[in-house]
Amino acid sequence: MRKCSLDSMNLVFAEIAKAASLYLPVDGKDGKTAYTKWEDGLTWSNSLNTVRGPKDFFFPQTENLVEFKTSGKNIEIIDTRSASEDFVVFGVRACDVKSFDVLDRVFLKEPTDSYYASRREHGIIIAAACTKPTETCFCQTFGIDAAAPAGDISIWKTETEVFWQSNTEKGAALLTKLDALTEECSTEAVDAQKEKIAATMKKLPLANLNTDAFGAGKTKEYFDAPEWKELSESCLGCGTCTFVCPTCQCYDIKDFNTGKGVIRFRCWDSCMYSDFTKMSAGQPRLTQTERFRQRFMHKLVYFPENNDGMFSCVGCGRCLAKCPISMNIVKVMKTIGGKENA
Amino acid sequence: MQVKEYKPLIVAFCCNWCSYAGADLAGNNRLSYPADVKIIRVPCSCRVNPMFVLRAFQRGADGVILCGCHPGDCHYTSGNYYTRRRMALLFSMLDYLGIEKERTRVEWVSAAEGAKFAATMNDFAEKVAALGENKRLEDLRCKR
Amino acid sequence: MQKITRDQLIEKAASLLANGTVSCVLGWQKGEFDYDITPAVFDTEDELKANFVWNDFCGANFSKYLVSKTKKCEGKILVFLKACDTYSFNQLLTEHRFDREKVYAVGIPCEGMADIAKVKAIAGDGISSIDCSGEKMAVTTIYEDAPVMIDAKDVLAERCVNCKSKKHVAYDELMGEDGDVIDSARFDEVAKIEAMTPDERFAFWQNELSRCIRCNACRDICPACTCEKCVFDNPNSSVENKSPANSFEEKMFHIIRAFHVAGRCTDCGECSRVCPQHIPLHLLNRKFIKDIDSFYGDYQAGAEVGSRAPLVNYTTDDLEPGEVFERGDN
Amino acid sequence: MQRIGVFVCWCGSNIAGTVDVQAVSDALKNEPGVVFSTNYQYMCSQAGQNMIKDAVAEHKLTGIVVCSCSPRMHEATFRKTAAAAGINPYMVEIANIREQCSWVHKDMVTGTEKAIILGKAAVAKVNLNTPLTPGESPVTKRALVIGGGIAGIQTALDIADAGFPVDIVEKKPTIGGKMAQLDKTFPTLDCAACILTPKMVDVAQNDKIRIFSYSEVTDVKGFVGNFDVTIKKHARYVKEDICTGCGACTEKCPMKKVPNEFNLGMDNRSAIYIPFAQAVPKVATIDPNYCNMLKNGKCGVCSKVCAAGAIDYKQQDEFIEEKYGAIVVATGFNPISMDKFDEFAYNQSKDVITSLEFERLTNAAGPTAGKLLRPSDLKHPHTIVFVQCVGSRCDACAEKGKEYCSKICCMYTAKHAMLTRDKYPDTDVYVFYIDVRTPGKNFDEFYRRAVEEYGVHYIKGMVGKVTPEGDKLKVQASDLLANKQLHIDADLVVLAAAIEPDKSARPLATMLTASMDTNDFFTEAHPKLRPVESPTAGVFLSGACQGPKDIPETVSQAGAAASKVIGLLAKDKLTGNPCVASSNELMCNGCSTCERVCPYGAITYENKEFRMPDRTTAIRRIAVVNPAVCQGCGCCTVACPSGAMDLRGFANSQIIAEVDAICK
Repeated sequence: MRKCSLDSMNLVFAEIAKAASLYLPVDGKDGKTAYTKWEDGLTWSNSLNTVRGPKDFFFPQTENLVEFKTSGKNIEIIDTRSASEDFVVFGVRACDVKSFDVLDRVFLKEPTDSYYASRREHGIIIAAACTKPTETCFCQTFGIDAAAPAGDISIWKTETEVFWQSNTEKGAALLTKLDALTEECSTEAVDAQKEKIAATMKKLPLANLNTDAFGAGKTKEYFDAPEWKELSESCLGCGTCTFVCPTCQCYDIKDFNTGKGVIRFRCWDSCMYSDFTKMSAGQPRLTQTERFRQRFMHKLVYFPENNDGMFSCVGCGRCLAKCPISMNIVKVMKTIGGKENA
Repeated sequence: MQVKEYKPLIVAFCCNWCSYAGADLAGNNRLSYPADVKIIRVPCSCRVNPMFVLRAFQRGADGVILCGCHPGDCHYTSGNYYTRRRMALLFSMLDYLGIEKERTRVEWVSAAEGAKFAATMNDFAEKVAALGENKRLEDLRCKR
Repeated sequence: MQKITRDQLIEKAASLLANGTVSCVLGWQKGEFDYDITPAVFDTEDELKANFVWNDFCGANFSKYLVSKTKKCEGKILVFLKACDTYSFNQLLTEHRFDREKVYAVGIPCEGMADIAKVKAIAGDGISSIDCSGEKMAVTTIYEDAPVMIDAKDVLAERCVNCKSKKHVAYDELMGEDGDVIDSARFDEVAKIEAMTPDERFAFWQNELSRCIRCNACRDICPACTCEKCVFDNPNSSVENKSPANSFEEKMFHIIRAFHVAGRCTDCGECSRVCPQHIPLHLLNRKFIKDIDSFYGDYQAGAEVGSRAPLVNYTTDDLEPGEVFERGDN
Repeated sequence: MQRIGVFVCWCGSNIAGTVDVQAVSDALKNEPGVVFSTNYQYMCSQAGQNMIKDAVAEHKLTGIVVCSCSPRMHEATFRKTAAAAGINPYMVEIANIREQCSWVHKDMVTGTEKAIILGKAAVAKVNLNTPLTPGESPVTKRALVIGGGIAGIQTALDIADAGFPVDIVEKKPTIGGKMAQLDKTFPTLDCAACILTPKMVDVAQNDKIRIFSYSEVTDVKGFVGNFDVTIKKHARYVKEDICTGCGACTEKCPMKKVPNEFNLGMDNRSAIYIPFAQAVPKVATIDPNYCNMLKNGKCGVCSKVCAAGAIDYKQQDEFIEEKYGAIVVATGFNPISMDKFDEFAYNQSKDVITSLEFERLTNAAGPTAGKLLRPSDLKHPHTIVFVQCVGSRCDACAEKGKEYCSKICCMYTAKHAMLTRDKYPDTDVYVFYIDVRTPGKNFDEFYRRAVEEYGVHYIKGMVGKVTPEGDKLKVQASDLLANKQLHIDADLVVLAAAIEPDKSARPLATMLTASMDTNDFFTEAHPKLRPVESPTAGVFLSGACQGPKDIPETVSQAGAAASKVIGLLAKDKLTGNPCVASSNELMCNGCSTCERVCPYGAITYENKEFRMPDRTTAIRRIAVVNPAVCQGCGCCTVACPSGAMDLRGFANSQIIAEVDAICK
């Protein structure tokens, strides 16, 4: 384990940014935190997390896939993929780090999504342990330790210092580059912080939420539950939950006619939208209740069924904070899974 | 770098009854205006949806002008009165978003005002040319 | 603290259910915390007693729900309307979006709603409870032993700071006393932006709108956006898109969204409340309202049912589109 | 996918002089949908048109783009060519490369470049064109004229003369209107009755014309060619078809103290009455407000004296429903009330009268049998003051009077002044005016005669106050030219009251969805080019309901309206413009926004049952456009927030395709 002083972070950032683009949580003018490309003077936010997850770096909201150019009556197909640049995402919380496991399951499975794979290859994740989780946090429900985040490098921040530990080869290589700015140290301070965070986690209002009622094989039990109707009663059908979710991975592929050719691109889609997976025969889920059920059944039942029990929720709490009508996965788990679940 | 002479692209929506006829009259009288002005015929200026205006900018227009009958002379009695309100609000909003106000215009041109049509287009094209390329409402995907 | 209590509302709802006036109640349902409140339909007094809530976080405007709920519900629906909600209610009636006969509207007084982000800015993260029943709001967190006492005035939502009216313009029954239309300072922010240079304005909006993730929350919560099919969802409209592919798409969406509700927007402020990216969308809608007021005379959408909105009206001597720039430009 | 043929016209050297037509036809060959592209010297010539027809056959074209002169010039020509070649005429688009290209651009390169772009835009549009068929609707060959004054009478006679049946609806018991109350007419001074009453008789005797007197229109449905109108015929308690108009009942009626509206209340009539001797229909009417029999069942004299047995105290209002192809509004005018003009003491002295009352006073059939006697003491007035513009041309006092000029007052005041001086040369006649406006044939000469030959004192200035004092009326006025105050002791003061549309016009306009201006005058479809048509198709305007008018103008407008009606009724079927709006019911919100901007009342709403996504059904309100009424302006399409409303021939997608093509 290595450490550096909090004051020296600007130098550390400068060092990292020499070789790769560096993105870190920065407080904006509106007081909200967002990943921002580092430039001299930008400082690491003290807030718990960013409004949007780090998913965008690997799976951006829109991404051009291929272009078609027409000249006369000929069509030329242009591969628009370019070699990804190396980049570092700094300050990712444990929940968000876990979200990449979920995304990897989808995009790196055969057939591999080359767009995503290329970015994963070129991206380094520096994960930061949480010090002050909030009431919407429920990562522990999914077995995530907020105090011991995964990622290529894990870091812990104290009042004055930052502790570094590499977890992967990529991480080790990067940490080596920072040798001049860091020094070797014991794990004592980090251990103490881990303990303190563990105690805090127990105090969180959602500390007792568990997934016992969910997972593979529960489709029949819950699919026709009458509670779906009342839960979805006031759902607006907007895409907020989907678009702030670090694990949602659905996209739509569309063509944009530029007048000179066509750009084929993909963009995030939301299962809450009435035209989600709409085909010539129409949309398979006709009502908002069905769409709402799909979203939560997917996260809590279907995904674990196909992915060795892994849930596609990491408990980051973004949807709890952002849903316009405050309906969310926690309320669903408690209602569908029974109150004893709480 | 080679400096190419900048030619603005201007889309002019003209109502069938007055302004389109005014443009024809400008032609009859051989009153010239820049070829950068391309006219789209609509039945009435009130047929022009704000979406068409934005669409033109997206696709690369540098200026958009609407021409209709003079207020009170609308072939459909009231169409241009609605145009006037809609466009007043739209243009004000574009200005509010920091988009150059000289890029949009509404002008009333009657079928007899061929000279006014040509003069209007000359003036508008000149003003738009002075602003340069439309950057603030451009869609890079549609750039030449 | 709200002047009217949860118990009074439950009592009212229960009596209307009991005497058969209404068959269900549209109300606020309590959540996991004291601020995450969900609109819900209550069918019985027991349900109300168990889950109905009324506090400083009941901002949700129910008017839009009436469009779908009145089509489904057999009998009348009881809806509680804050003064600002009544304007949306009327606007929807003007547009024939629901059957007035199927609604029993109870106007309730509102002392302004709190913005949880402002509460958190003062009390910090890890809120375990919020008690709004006292003079001051008591916010307890997992990090502090003693609750943080907050003056409700300090955490009022933006739309409530600039509350335009405490007067209920529609109801079957009014609980408490009615207020007045307020001469608010709601256009001050718009005027500030207008006073900027075009470059500053462009930079301001570019920065704000670039955060848009096109989740459609602003549109889907908007009580004026009740189209059966939104142009932005309609592949045949030529403007359909699911994502803000670039800065043009961002602007296009927000200009058209605001334009489509111009003259119909009651300035309820729900769009800004729900934006996950904190884009001040109300400043676009208010620009239209401010312009309409100054170009065509004061007009408040929803103030009366059946009024002719400014964009479906005209006078022969309206100002010319070119003249709108003459104001304020020096 | 369309199969489009492009035809580039040289127009001799008109186009080919500044546009490389070969380059244009070559460039357009590769546009999507284009299967054939050529150019020719004169596309509009017979040879050019044949070329198009041949190409359609050879290349199985489904769409045509002609790059030529303005569509205003030859769109119709090429549409006919297309139709002759077996293609729907609305599959033709014109790229205007002459008026809007070759004639305004001097340089071959720019001209050609622009012509290609305009051609591309036309191709892009045709790709989205759909065949359109104009809707047809039958025409009910009967006209309705609302109002039986000189305007309505003349319109009805002219229409009937062309062989079409006409119904006149008049709310009074007789037709004739205001003109029947006039004494003489300017500038010829022939007697109004002598020229009007023969026309009234013509109406009565014309077997094509039906008169619904004492009736009103209560409901109008339908549209041009197909109006369904409900007429309410008020009970007059006299069987119209039996009454001979002998007048015995009016003589014997014991209730004789009813103010006579025909003489503006200056004398009385009986409760059962015939408004005037030449009334048409000449039948009696019982005034239910005064008839003792109807009020308390005690009398019945008229019934006893009626030899024909026409009296029917039990008569009820009758509702008649009739179909019409065209409706003419001829609701006329009234002088405004003088109640707000206290300064002229109208309500204080009987000797302050309006000009219309003056007409009755000088009329041989009037209350004084034509002798000019003042109402208060029936003495001959020696000093008469005429005040013009009472309530006309007011701007400061908008809530009191009217902003417009009532147009007829200058002339009738000159007439009154002249006639007075002619008959009673011992009378001093003063006329106070703001301006004297006499633009009409022989009008100014007439006015000058009044001044020069008859010695009428015309004084530029307004009367400030009229004060009754003893048997005199003290008139305070200013003489603006002499710049002094005048005090005149008058015996009679005559006010030229402004005229306003009849009060029945506003509710009628609502029924007809015809538009009105702020003064409640009907608005014409175009102030210059369609002055006798309302913007609502099939509704026409005649007389003073459209604006103040004198008799010659009214008669000529009445004839004009009739000719428009005849033109309409002469058609067996109406062929609509197929480029009309239509609403996609699946997307329509039923919000009424489109209806509010439609100038023609072409949009109505209906409740329709829909299958909802969740497989339930729900009733939704949706807009329906009547293609026979819609004129295709497209205003509704922009007002519609959901885009449910679109315009055929100028669809959103088509215009956007043009924009895209131009900008690419």
